[in-house]
Amino acid sequence: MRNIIPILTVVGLLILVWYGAAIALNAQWARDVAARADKTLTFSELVADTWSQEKPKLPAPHQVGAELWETTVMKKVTSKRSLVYHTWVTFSATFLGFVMGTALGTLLAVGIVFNRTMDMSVMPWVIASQTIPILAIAPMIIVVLNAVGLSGLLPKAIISMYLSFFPVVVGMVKGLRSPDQMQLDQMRTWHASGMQTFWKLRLPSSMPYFFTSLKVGVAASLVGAIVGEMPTGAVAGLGARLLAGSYYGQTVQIWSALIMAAALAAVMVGLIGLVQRVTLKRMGMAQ
Amino acid sequence: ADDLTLQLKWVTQAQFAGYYVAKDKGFYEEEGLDVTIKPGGPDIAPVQVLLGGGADVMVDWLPSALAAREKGAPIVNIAQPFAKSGLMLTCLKEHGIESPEDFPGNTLGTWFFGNEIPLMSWMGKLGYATDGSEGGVTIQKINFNVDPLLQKQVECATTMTYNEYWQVIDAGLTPEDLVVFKYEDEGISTLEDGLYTTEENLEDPEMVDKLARFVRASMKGWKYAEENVEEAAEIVLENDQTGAQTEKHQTRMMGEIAKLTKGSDGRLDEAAFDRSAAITMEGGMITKEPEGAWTHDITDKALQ
Amino acid sequence: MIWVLFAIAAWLLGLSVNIWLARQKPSGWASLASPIVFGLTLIAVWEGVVRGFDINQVLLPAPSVIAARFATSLDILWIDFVQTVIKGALSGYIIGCGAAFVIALAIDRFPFLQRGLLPVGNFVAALPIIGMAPIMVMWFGFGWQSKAAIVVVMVFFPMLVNTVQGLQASDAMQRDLMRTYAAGYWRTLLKLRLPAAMPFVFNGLKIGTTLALIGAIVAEFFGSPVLGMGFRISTSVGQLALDLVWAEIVVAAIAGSAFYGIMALIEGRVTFWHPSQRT
Amino acid sequence: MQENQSVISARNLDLTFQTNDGPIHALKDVNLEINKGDFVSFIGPSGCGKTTFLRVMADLEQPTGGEVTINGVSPEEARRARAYGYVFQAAGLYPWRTIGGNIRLPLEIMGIPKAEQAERVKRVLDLVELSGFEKKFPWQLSGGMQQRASIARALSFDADILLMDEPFGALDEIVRDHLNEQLLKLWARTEKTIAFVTHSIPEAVYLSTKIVVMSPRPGRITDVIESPLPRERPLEIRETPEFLEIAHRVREGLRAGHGDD
Amino acid sequence: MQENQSVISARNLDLTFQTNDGPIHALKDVNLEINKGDFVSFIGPSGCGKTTFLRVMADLEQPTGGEVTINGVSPEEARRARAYGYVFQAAGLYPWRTIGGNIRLPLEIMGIPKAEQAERVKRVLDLVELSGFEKKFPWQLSGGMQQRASIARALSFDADILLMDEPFGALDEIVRDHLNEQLLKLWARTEKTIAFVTHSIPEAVYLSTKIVVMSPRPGRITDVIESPLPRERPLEIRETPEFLEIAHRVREGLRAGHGDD
Ligand SMILES: Nc1ncnc2c1ncn2[C@@H]1O[C@H](COP(=O)(O)OP(=O)(O)OP(=O)(O)O)[C@@H](O)[C@H]1O
Ligand SMILES: Nc1ncnc2c1ncn2[C@@H]1O[C@H](COP(=O)(O)OP(=O)(O)OP(=O)(O)O)[C@@H](O)[C@H]1O
Ligand SMILES: Cc1ncc(C[n+]2csc(CCO)c2C)c(N)n1
Ligand SMILES: [Mg+2]
Ligand SMILES: [Mg+2]
Repeated sequence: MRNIIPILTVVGLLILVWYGAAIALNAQWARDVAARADKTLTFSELVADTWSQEKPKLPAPHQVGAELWETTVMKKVTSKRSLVYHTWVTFSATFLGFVMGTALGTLLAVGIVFNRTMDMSVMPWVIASQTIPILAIAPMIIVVLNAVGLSGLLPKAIISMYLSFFPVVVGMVKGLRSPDQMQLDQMRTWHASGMQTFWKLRLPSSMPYFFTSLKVGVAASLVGAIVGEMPTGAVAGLGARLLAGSYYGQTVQIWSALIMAAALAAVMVGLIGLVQRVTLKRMGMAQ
Repeated sequence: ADDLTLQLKWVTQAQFAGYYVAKDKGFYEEEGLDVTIKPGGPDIAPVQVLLGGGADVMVDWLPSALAAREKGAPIVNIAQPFAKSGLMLTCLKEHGIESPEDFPGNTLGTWFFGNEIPLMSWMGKLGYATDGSEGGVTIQKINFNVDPLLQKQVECATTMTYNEYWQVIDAGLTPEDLVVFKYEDEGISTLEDGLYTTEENLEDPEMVDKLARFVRASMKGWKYAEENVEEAAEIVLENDQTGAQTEKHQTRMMGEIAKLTKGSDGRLDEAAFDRSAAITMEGGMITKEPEGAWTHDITDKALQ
Repeated sequence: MIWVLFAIAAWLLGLSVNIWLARQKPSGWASLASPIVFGLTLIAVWEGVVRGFDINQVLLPAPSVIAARFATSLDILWIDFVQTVIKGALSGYIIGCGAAFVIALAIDRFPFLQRGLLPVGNFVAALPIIGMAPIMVMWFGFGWQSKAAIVVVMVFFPMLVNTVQGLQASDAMQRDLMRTYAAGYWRTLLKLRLPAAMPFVFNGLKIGTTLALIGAIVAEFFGSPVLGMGFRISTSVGQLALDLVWAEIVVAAIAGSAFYGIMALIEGRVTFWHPSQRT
Repeated sequence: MQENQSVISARNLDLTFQTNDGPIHALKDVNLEINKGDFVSFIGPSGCGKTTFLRVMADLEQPTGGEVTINGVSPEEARRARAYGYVFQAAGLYPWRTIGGNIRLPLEIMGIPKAEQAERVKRVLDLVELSGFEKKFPWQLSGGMQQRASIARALSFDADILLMDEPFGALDEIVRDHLNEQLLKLWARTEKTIAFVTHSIPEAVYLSTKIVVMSPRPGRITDVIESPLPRERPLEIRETPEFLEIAHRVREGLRAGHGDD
Repeated sequence: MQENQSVISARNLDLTFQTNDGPIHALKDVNLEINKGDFVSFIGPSGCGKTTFLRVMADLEQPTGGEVTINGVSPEEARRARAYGYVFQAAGLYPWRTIGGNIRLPLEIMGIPKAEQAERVKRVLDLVELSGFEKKFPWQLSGGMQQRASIARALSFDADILLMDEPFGALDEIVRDHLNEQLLKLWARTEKTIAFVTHSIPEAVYLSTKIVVMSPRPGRITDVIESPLPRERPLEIRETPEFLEIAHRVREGLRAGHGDD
């Protein structure tokens, strides 16, 4: 709870900057409107206007706040107009994709650490796969999956997995290789099998890397889920809200979806941080 | 009932009201069809969905359909519910643009994905270069919204009569602040929102029968929507899963859409097709005159 | 059918060559050959499948078609590469990683920020690119600057998290030693904590390379001048010129791998002492 | 007990490390026979290759020349057969496991039943006088306690060969004497073969049946001293003239090795 | 030289560690005066709190009771004034630096000019007999060599107080004798004050002016033995009756401490 004051301070500062930026970015429009009506604005009128436009370049915090209130608290959570509903849709895909991505990433890392063939031949292609712009092939993935009868949550989760497995691979390869020579030598003297070395030595030593990867991975998952919502017709989810908002120039709506997505990410990253602290503490690695 | 999937070209909105009305009012059911409507979006190429087996019929614009056909996608127009084009170029009056003569030196924003073609051929006709050189115009790719126009990143922007134009108005500008050039009026319009299927489907008599029933029911939906603008908008709204559309906007859009579908019974107008194909070719999007890109078989059957 | 058999044969051949390669003594030669063999295998299988199952090229063009297109479009590919990779991705990568590094140091230095900024950092840095892109275009215009801005946001978080974690990676005795020298914060940072953090920092830098590239390309989908890899990809998808799309993807893959490879090389130089580099 | 059955045998052993600034010749032309039931101490100046030699026997280092056999087979096969227990020069406990957990580790790996594990952990903890610290983490122990924990770990599974690299270096005389006695008892009772690195001449003489003196750069064996002391050795034996005589000889050997340098 | 000037003084020192399964009382009611120029050895069973006591003096651990002053000021201020050099029980070399680089580390931190750095590194490497290994990395050295490198590191900057935690534990007798002599010379020449943890009774007696015997759980001082030996000490002094007499007393003190257990 001692975190509250620092967080509030930082958030307070951010909001202040935000209000300032809103004036700067929205002033042009306010002046144009006034000019068309043959008026000139005093400074206070200008400020009032920049904080209350219907389609501002940057909506003021209270506008976003009001929209968030409107679309979360004031709507039934099952309603399509409820942001809670859309957040849930995105979260399901994110979570599934994250779980699959973590599993795939860990498996690949294990393969790479234990098998020289995989280390030498697969890693470069894993990297190359990540440079393929996901938005470009997402539609093809969806089409292909559709053709084999997969639709709904899974295609989105797969795209989300595609983005999240990479940080896990990179982090885990390093983590699984972090035991030092003596620790490995001990395992050798006991003639531990590969599996035992993995479970009893490599995996525990990789924990700091593992959790760091998870944090990055879950954020990537969310991006993936949102990207994945577009070629599936962008019918529901935060991505769909973002897109729809963008088609109709609803900046307030875009920002509230953005804030919601960021909050979702922050909560997930925070949860992983919590698990990390508890786990490392129980492992005696943090004091 | 027979299953059939329709892939739209864009997100759920009144632009596709006919199909939603036909579904909600049970017109498809009456024809013994169970129709699934898949919304589109900026990253969906309906042709890929169609060829990939994700849909049986799709909505597409003629230039992009012709281009796809030339690229080796065997797709065929089976019906044309839209008789007129809703494309136009909207400029802010304050930039001093009153007629096409005033274009040079300005930046014109357009959507790409094939939507730039009519604009390019128009500029070609006017004799303007499009690379921003002296005496020509600059073409800027913009997204599917009107922000660049409002924020003066471009002087003119592509809009649809039924959608983006009204967003400009909603943003607080009045029609007097704007100058619009309708493609229909400039003689450069191409056919929009037609129904397409694959050649393979057309070889299967059972499928042909299904499609005919589909087109018949869809046109019934369209005509119902034209008559009952408010109810149609309501139905669209109910089918929008993003929850982002507003009643006001959809009702207004339905009104505008009705103007475009009014002249059509679903049958493709050959003259309009030829004109569209010619413009598409001038724009360089296709190189040969298209052959077999449309058929009246389905509409003939449907309209019996 | 012949092509399908060809695909199966290519796969078996590639697999056995690679297993053989892996059994050889490690050398620069083998570690280069093996991904190439893997890639060639993949390409051969792809060619065989596309031809064997007669897949429409509007859905998936064959590698031979893509290669042909690549060869004839070098000029376009080059200007797109410069626009997207050099101007957009690289500048954003440098700014983003740099900013994350500095902020990680600040977070590490001041416990107040650690408690205040880190949670907020988690929050801001996870902003989805699709939401950010249109806004950045609105703020920074259609040019590469808005792309760089997106890349900054994309690479920021992995770099931040890794650096913060890395700065905690030195062990207690190593820190005690510094205390006995009465080394101040900065000296401890420079001589102990930064070197010890490097394995983590390079994880962040490596993950950032591919993110920067994806970011720059995808950002162009949301507004760009009429050039750039993202622009080309999105317009070509619209025109169903999938061969050009894949040619661009090939460029992206090569650029990304090279970028990653360079970082991995530097990593090897800097963290030679880490157990992961010594096996 | 069958005497003179060779357990460890090294022939013309050679080992060179390649480093960034040139090769280091760590072992040169090393020949040695260790028989079943022998207690062999290795003694020699710091850096002479004692650890390296032990590591070669344990299949942790590959010789660049010559040959080693353990129980008649290669070190690798011996390792796979879990023929030996190894005490490293540094404790090397896993920080995420308690002391008990660390000692249990090889038992888990070798698939010993849970109940027996607990029983063995208790026994070896008693042996090294660490009962009561089972639940502590390594960083909560003093240096000497960590070293004892690592000895306990190597003793917990009953290998026939023990390879011990300066196991008692960080212990005070009393604990050291106690552990020396315990080790001799264990050795006498179980007929293990023990290879033992130490820097303490009295310790080497007190424990061993054979003392191997090494000299550095390149590391080689300069003297092998067979101890005439009886197998039964009370602590007082350290004051006998035979004992002092052997100690003297070892010291001379060491000094000679140093002189070379 | 001004005798009897107190350099380190501990009064009623108490230290309890809180651990997951209850507190450990590591130091209890410890009182000690160390004067300028003293060479004080700490000896006691493993786990009795020697390291902990040294760490308190070095401001690496906070006592839970009592007080320590170094040169009249708090350990923290002394640390900030770089009043002491510390040799840890484990070598703790930084893996990303060569041996030379590790020794140079404190010199860099203390802002000593480049040229002098090189000269000092050379000198201390010679002192610990590691010349020629300057460019090697820690993992390329034997255990004893690493320990010597860490001693060299603590000697490289000329602190007036040396805190040394079992610095010679992993060294053979010959090197140990050599380093003992070197350390005595250095001490005589520079009048440093040295606190020295060891397990070797002869080493403690040979080096010290004062021997502190500790006993464990809770760690406390059971005996402080002032050595009557002259400051000038040839190695042969270890055979004199005075020497053996002191050694005997230390051994008795140790044994008593163990008995408590
Ligand atoms: N991994 C390595 N790479 C390079 N050189 C090494 C390596 N390990 C050991 N050496 C070198 O080999 C020689 C012998 O080392 P070893 O560890 O066997 O000595 P030791 O006899 O055990 O010494 P100590 O008593 O100090 O532990 C040393 O000179 C050391 O520098
Ligand atoms: N960080 C810690 N947390 C908890 N307990 C500790 C910690 N450090 C030391 N101890 C405990 O304090 C006691 C004294 O430890 P210390 O390291 O001072 O012993 P020592 O006299 O140096 O022993 P040795 O000769 O074995 O190095 C031990 O019982 C040890 O378990
Ligand atoms: C792939 C693709 N996406 C969008 C459009 C253009 N478009 C068709 S309808 C519509 C909505 C207007 O409100 C828009 C933008 C296109 N032609 N091709
Ligand atoms: Mg050794
Ligand atoms: Mg200690």
